[in-house]
Amino acid sequence: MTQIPEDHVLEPTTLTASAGAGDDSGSAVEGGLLEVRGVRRAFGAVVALDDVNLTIRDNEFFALLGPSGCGKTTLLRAIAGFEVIDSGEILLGGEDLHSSPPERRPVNLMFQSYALFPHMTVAKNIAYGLERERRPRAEVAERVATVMAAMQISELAKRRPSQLSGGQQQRVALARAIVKRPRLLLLDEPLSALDRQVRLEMRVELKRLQHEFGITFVMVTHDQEEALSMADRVAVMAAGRVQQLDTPVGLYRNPANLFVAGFVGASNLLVGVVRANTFDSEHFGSLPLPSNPKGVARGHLVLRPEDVRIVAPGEGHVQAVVSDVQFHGAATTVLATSSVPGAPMLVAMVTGLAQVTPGDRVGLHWDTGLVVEDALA
Amino acid sequence: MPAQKAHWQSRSRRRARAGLLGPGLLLMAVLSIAPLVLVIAYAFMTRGRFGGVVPGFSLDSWARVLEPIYLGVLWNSIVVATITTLLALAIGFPVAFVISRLPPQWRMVALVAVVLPFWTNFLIRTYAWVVLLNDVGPMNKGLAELGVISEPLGLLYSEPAVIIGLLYSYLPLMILPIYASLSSSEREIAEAASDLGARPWRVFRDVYIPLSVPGIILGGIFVFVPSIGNFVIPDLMGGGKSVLLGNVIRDQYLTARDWPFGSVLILVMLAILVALFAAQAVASRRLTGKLTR
Amino acid sequence: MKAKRTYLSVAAATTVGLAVASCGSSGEDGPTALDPDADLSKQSIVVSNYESYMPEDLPARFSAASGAQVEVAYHASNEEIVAKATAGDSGIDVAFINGVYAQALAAQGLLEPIDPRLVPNLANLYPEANTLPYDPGNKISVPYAWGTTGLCYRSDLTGYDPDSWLDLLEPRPEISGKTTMVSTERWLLLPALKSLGFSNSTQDEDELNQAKEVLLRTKPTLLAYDDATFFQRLVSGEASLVQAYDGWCNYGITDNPDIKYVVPKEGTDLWVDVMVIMKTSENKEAAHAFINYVLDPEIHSWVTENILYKSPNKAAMDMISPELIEQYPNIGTTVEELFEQEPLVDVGDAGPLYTRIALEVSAAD
Amino acid sequence: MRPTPLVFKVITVAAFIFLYLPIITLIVMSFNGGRNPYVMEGVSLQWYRELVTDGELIAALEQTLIVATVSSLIAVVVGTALAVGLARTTRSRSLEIVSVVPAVIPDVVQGIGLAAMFTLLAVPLGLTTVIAGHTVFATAFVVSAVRARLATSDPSLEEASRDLGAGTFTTYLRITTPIMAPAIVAGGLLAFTLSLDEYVIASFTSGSTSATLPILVYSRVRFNLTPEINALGTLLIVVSLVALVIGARWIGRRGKVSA
Repeated sequence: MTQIPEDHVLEPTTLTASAGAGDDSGSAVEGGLLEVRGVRRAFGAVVALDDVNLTIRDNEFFALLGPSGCGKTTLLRAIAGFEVIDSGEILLGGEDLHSSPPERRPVNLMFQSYALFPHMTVAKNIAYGLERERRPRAEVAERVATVMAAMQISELAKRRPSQLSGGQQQRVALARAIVKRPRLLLLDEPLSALDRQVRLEMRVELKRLQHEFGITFVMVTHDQEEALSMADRVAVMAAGRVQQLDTPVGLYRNPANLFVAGFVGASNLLVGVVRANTFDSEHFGSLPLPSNPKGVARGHLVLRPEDVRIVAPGEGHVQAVVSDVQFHGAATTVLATSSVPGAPMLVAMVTGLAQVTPGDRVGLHWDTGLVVEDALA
Repeated sequence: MPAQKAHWQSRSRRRARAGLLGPGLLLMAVLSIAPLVLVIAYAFMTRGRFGGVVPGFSLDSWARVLEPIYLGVLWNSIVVATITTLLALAIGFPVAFVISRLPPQWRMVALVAVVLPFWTNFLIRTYAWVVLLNDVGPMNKGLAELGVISEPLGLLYSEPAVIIGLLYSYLPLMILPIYASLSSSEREIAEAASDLGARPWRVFRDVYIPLSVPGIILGGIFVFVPSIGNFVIPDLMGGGKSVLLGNVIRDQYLTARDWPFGSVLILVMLAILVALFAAQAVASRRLTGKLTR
Repeated sequence: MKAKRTYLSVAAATTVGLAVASCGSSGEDGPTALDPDADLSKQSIVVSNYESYMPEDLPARFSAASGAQVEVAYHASNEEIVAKATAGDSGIDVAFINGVYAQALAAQGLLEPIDPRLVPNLANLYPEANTLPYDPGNKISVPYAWGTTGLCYRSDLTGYDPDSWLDLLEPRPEISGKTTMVSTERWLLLPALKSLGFSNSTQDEDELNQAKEVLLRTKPTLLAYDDATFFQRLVSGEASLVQAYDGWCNYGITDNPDIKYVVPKEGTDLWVDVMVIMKTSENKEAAHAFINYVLDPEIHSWVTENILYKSPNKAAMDMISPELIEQYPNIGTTVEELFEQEPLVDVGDAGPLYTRIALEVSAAD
Repeated sequence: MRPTPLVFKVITVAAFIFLYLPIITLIVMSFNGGRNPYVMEGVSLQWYRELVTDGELIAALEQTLIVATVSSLIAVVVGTALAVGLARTTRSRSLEIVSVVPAVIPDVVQGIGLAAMFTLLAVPLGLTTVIAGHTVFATAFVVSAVRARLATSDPSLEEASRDLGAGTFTTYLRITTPIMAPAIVAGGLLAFTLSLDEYVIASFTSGSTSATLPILVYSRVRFNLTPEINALGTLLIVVSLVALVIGARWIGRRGKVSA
């Protein structure tokens, strides 16, 4: 198969027609490497992607975060070219990918299972993509050697995949994708198959490589900690839609709805109704209304544990009894139960040691909080 | 989305489908389906003057199937094939069971040992029995010398000889599927059953037999189908004294040259075959239902 | 006769019956124009025969003598040749087949008429060989071998010399289970019909049914039905008495001089195996040349010495050594003796009945 | 675990005796000094000598090897493509059934159907028609073997290949096929062996000069019994055994590597 130069592969598209249409996550023109516009995909009655819009910028580390079945993998596969979309557009560098098969997209995917070719050595696996581009043999060898050195897997060159550990396989899979110098590297649950220790190392490693190679990374994960710690920006998905697209801090501090608040970071979620300037909690009565930027009328009050302070009994917004104290070293989590029947347990996090023990009566106070609506986007 | 642009997948998948499936399906269509259709069509045509067929719808051949002589042959074939299948089961189940309990490295050796005779020439294998069972052959000679018998057993050239020949040829086809169903991971179920206090026979009845039913059914089909269609073994071991469906079909084509009637007999055989596969499908569905419930 | 069969017949004569009943004359299509001076070295033919029914190097010798290329094919039964010929171009040029079956093929226009100009050696045949009922005047076939069907036995095992079909059909207890019969239907029915005093080609349903009853009674006493290896069974001692074609009994005599052949007193058949040329043959000159070569006295006597079947070739039979006749007495059978037996003729519409009886006997318990 | 019932062990031992008794008989009788195939009369190698000088038999063996080689090669190529196509490009259940019908249909039906069709179309019977008949069932066996393997293989391997820039056919050639290699070889070997052994279809589709070894063996067994058949049988057993061992080793090795 002859390799067709890239500029012939991607057909130019009419940018003006779709620019800025219904996209609140960034401009299509500046810095938008990949644009997903109004993408919809249904499998029979199940809608996997429902009007998905997002822009991924050049050189960023982007994460698609959500529970299983939220459509994030379908979106990733649609970008890679393995999934047909029913409607909408996926543009890379302004060009529609729709009629390009996966082998002609300057996009590479690292599979969750790694999908290393069992009958080839590590070096052959890595060289495979370059050989398909009909690169000169010397160039292939040089680039494979370089990437193996960067990935610290040079000594594995002659081994076969079945002789590698999970972490080594992951590095090979990554090397195999990176060596192609794709404009976009897609990673499907890259760390899920690894042991905890290796996983923590690889988080750092992935970020380092992303900087070193200057490739845009798009990672799919169901692990919020992974997404928050690694990505520059995160799109939280649920029910086939992007619930919120923001930086990790933005997601954490300003969750768009109850789903995002619950999925990203730990939080106390109190159900209730917004009055003139109070929040009428179902279990704890009238509480001060801290912030309600979206003007929600009925929903949940989100309180991050680190915003909740322990005060003397009788003081603060809510009265409770300490049920458990968990020491983490740098911080301590205090769980407190109120006497109201059916009320949720409240969690406070204090730095250093907590001065309370289980059974103590305490008051809980907070200055910041956010009211979010329950409905999904 | 611009409607005129076809997604790459539809194009490329169509091409791949044509390239991959095309030659194979063409082969099957021309050399498997077409002959079958032709045979079916012949069953409704008229016998040619000098054999073969001439166009023209006729059901004459169908009436002939009901004549006692052909019903007799059909019945005899079913009896012979059924006895063969039951004997294969009676021998095959214990063998499969014993093999499934061997240490893993011996299991492979035992399986190869089961298959090996199967990989030798079918005719020579059958002929070996003719040598062995012959009235003046080594078995009768040996038994006579040992004083076990005074007269040759006269086993060859009889229906039992045909059954021995069929059993010999198809026994591995019973052992392998039963072994496969017994050796799957459900073995722990049996251990659980004994652990729960089931006595050996109950473990057998409640666990091993139900577990191996898919293998037994499959093995049964593997033995029954070729047995009923076989004509070589009745030829070589039946001494011309036993006639099975396969013989009559072959002769309709090769010697009597009554193709329509031969085709009718083929359809009768295929009907038995389809009924067996349908029964197998129903049985295995019911069984998996039972196991998962 | 070599009525080699792959299995006992179900309906062998059906085709023949229809063919012969419908069409008395042959060669309506007329002979192809043949060139007596054709260059045989440019021709090649396929000859189909039963296995070991001609000397192995006969084809090579013919090639050396004529320049034509010969390839040999084997068939196991008359029916096989009929089937191949009716199916279309079989690729066969010359076939060896029983006279009655040759007549059936001719009736379908599948045979090339024999051009006597190209087979001058026809003159070597016995005059009687020109009068055989399946092809009077040898218009579509050329006789190759002839003989009778009778009893072949191990005199040392039977302890007596049988002389009747009843010795086979109702065997004495000491040889019960040690006899075989031929299963090809015409020859399966032959002993029963003759023992009852009927014609070997009867079309009478009642007579045939009587014969069937005899055969059903005989079946439990048989070791097997065997069209091909009966003489080996005699040699090994597996069988003591078998129904056999005379020439094949001679094969047994070769291995064991205690083996003898007898024509039962109730009478038997006269059969003839012939050579025919297929209409589809593309090298008919070479085909004729082959047949003519076989009829050469030296060659045909060599054939008889090799296959131990009598040939209808007077010149050839005159050359047979007396020692051979002493060893194989039935080779010495005179033409007059042969013609005392009833030549097989086609049974016409009774063909399917023969077929059915053969199946009923073989399928009986 | 409960012990295996004694009666089962007895039956198993008896079954193996049943399986090997005729084969041992055959091997012993092949060294027969006499010409009677049933009765041992001294020991000699004369039948092996006859065997190697038997031109007819060698010709039949040649025909058989041609048929088996050509039909199993076609079957491997066509069958592998068909299996991959069935697994990856369609969900049609009926196409799947069509592809394995020749493996389950009685051989007499297959043989007669082909003979009837060749007659109808006036195709001359010969080596080509035998090859055609064998290719069909051989393909069906290759399809089933490869299908079974495909069912347990990771489809993302092929996606990875495309993702790295290989087209559909490059992917099938460089990734799918090597991964399927053990199954393809197993299917091909099975097809080859079955073809070597196949009598019924060959007998219906062979022309007058294209006798394969099984056809010749059948006619010898029926018409010309000599211990030469025993010698031939012994040689075939030895060859099968050697092929089996080599094949099993190779598959075992490949299987381990690509597991």
